Amino acid sequence: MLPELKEKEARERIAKKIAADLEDGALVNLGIGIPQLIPNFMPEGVNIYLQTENGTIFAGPAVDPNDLRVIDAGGAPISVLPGGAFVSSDVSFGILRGGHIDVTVLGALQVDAEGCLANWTIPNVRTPGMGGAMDIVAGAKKVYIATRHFEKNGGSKLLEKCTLPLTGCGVVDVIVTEYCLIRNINGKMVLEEIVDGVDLLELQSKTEMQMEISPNLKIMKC
Amino acid sequence: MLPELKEKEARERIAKKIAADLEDGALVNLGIGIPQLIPNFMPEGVNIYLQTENGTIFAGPAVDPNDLRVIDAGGAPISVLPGGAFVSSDVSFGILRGGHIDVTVLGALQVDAEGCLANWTIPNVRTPGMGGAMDIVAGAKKVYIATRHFEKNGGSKLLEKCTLPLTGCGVVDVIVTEYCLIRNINGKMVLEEIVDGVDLLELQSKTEMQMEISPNLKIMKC
Amino acid sequence: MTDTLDIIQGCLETLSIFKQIIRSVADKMTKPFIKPIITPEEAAGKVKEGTTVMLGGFNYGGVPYTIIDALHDQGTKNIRVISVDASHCNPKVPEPVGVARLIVNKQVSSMVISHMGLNAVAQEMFSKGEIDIELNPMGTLVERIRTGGAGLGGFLTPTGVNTAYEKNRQTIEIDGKKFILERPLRADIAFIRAYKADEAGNLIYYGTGRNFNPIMATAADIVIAEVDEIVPIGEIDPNNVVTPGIFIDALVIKGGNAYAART
Amino acid sequence: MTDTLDIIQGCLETLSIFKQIIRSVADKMTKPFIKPIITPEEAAGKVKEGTTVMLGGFNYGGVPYTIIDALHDQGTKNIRVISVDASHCNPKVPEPVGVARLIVNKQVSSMVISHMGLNAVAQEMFSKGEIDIELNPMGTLVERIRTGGAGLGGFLTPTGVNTAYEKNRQTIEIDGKKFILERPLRADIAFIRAYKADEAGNLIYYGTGRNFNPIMATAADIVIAEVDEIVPIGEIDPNNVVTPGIFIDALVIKGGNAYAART
Repeated sequence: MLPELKEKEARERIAKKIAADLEDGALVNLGIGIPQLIPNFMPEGVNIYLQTENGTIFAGPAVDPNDLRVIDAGGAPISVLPGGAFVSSDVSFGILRGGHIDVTVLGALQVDAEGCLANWTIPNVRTPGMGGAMDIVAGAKKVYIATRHFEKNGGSKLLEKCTLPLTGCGVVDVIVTEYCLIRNINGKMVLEEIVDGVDLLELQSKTEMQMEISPNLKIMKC
Repeated sequence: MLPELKEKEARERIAKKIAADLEDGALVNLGIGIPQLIPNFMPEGVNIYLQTENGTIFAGPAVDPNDLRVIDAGGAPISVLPGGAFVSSDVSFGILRGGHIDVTVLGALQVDAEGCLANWTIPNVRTPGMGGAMDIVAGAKKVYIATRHFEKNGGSKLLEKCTLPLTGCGVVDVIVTEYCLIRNINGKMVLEEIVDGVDLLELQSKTEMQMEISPNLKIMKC
Repeated sequence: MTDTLDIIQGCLETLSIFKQIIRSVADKMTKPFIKPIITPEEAAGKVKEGTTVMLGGFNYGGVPYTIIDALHDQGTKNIRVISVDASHCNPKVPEPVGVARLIVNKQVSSMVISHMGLNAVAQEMFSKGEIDIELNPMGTLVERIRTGGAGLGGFLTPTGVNTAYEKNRQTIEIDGKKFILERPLRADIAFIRAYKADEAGNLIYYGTGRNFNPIMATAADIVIAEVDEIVPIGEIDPNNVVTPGIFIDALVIKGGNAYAART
Repeated sequence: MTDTLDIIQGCLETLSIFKQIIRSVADKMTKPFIKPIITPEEAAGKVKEGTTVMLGGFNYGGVPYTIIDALHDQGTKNIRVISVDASHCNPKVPEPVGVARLIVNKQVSSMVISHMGLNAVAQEMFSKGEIDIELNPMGTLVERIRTGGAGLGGFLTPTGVNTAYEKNRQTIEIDGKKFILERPLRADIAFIRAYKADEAGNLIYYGTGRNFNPIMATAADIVIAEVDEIVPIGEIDPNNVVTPGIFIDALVIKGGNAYAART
């Protein structure tokens, strides 16, 4: 049996792993949910710079929780760090779509073997809308997916082919779940790291997405 | 014989006539040459506001002739008037092409009966380039042409059909020369005003462009 | 003699009508230099059934709350809205916020938006077919509005290619790369929100309240800005102006709405 | 034993190369937070034969004169230039100005520009076929550059429709209206000019020196800004920033060129 984790533990592990994988100095856009935990787990000496799609360049922690004049895309108060700036949405999406962002980290409903992502609607159930995600995956230099490995009902969120309407296709570079790290290498999904104590064969059998196993498969530190 | 005018006299007459024709409060873009004389001839109590395609909104006279930090499109020092602003070229041309300018006044090499204008190249002779003129005629709500009636060699600049490469087609609303004012009314060029002492038949015969004569043909005050 | 007088009379009447036409065109052409300061009710009063209205804002920020409140109280139905999102109306924020007030009040017949994840009522009305909602990727939405304001005919974007969003949209392949052809968006009226205006309508914004506001200011026949404060001409440096006053028809001072106060 | 050592040695070398590749990609990805201040010669040194260079400016205003002077002195040939105009070189201003220095010095093999009415030499070289010049309407040119920087595939414009400019360009008719389909423009390097920078590369502009500069800053792999002054972080209000520092690779302080001094 795969080791079971509490929701909080699983989410923090994913965030921590991605934090450890990011380049120092990267300009990063974070989606709602697990990605928002990443700043808490940045390793000592590694700095990332946050852009918010609603127009903050170099977002930082809130100063006054009542002040909504500077917020993130989710509506939470934030601040702009020294050296930052505010831009209008046309410029913000020029930045996102134009390849000026190094990394984006997004959540997923489904992600598949072709690097396609679905995260904006479950038809007839819930349609939050795509917001900025479609533009972001079309333009960011590197797209990380931060997601639980399985649905609540046990089904795999890592599929051979997404069944939900897509956000983008061929766009995913790295997938991090509570069990493993998968990298898109020349269009192939390669399992590069696995958590200590997770049985490789069991994980493979329960993951619908066909993964290649890296010849240098490593233990995922977390 | 049509009364002959000195260059300066002709140019000032054209500028003065257009100045008298402009609506109070209009936002105006002026081309190089005769159009630049217009601000000197605005009637008492009628204000126009000038936009320059290189990014000034509400341009005014220069303060320091040595200061090139605020210039017009021709490179001459100007100032920004109180209530004005500076914009980048993408915004400036959004303003021009997007119909946010009330009036533009441009010079012409040729203008024709279909409201087409040629003013950016004489192939193999001189090719200054179109600059902003093609965008401006595509977008301004009203296009005035300020031009001498004839070439130096006596040929008509008002043609049945332009022979030079066009700047835009079907875009000209009003033509003012030193002899007359012609208005584009539903696609027909109508002679509305003629200078006192100019023989109508002679002007018609020397003007290649076929003009309708307004039933209310008036004397052009100048 | 009577005939002649009649003809002259007729001429004068025609002339008068003609002058009125010229005048009304001219009124539409030139925006006033000094912007009238109007009440939120006067602003809302320009919206009739069937009017297309752009509303600035992104989540809580940069929303013309005071004008939206007046539009809510006015009760006009069948409004067509263009905005980034459907604002808040959900278990965590049960009292509808901003445009959500109009949606919950059933004043909105159609919307072009990008996100409604925080508005449970909008999602339910959408799934029941009670409201016509066109979802656009956010970058596509802002670019469509910019295109509408800048006199362009459309643009090509990689956003949404090879997804369900691509269906029913024209695609163009150039040099082996596929793009979606997107069309411009304009509105009859834009209600935007800014921080400060000068008397000539030049606007500056604060923080993330900028968002769609400067772009919407370019793409509607009538543009009204709700602002915190109106300062004398000269107080805003012409180099710092974000929205030039030439785009603005009138100004409204923000009122006491709790969200207006916090933004 | 020797074999094993060889294999390990080989592995280490491979690893080292691999690390260099990763590093060079990373260098390209992330721009430094604090921008290096380099000399005009170092900036010009990035231009090789065949490099495509965007040069900011419109007539006299907003031109990176100091970097252009260094590029002139460096003498690199076969430069491909994208700029608004060909600057001045005419009977009234016989000494070439700005980019005209490079043109007259025969360093420029091709240009995409909008206007060369004030450069008699460029016009003559053009008519003799000595230089490859593509003329674009100015609004089209700036929009092509913006499109290149914003990750779009093109745009539709009414500008130039039914003129000779339309020839050899794709047109698209939508709802009975014809548009020209224009494609994005990008460059290897953009040399722009701004008024002040802070140490993080945030830029503000002065007067009509803004023009194409903020747009070119988005559309080149390397962007270097010539500025009057570099101020500490915090001195430029984040609400007033026109070009965010994330677009900028390095800064150059303007030198003593007579036009640099007047702009």
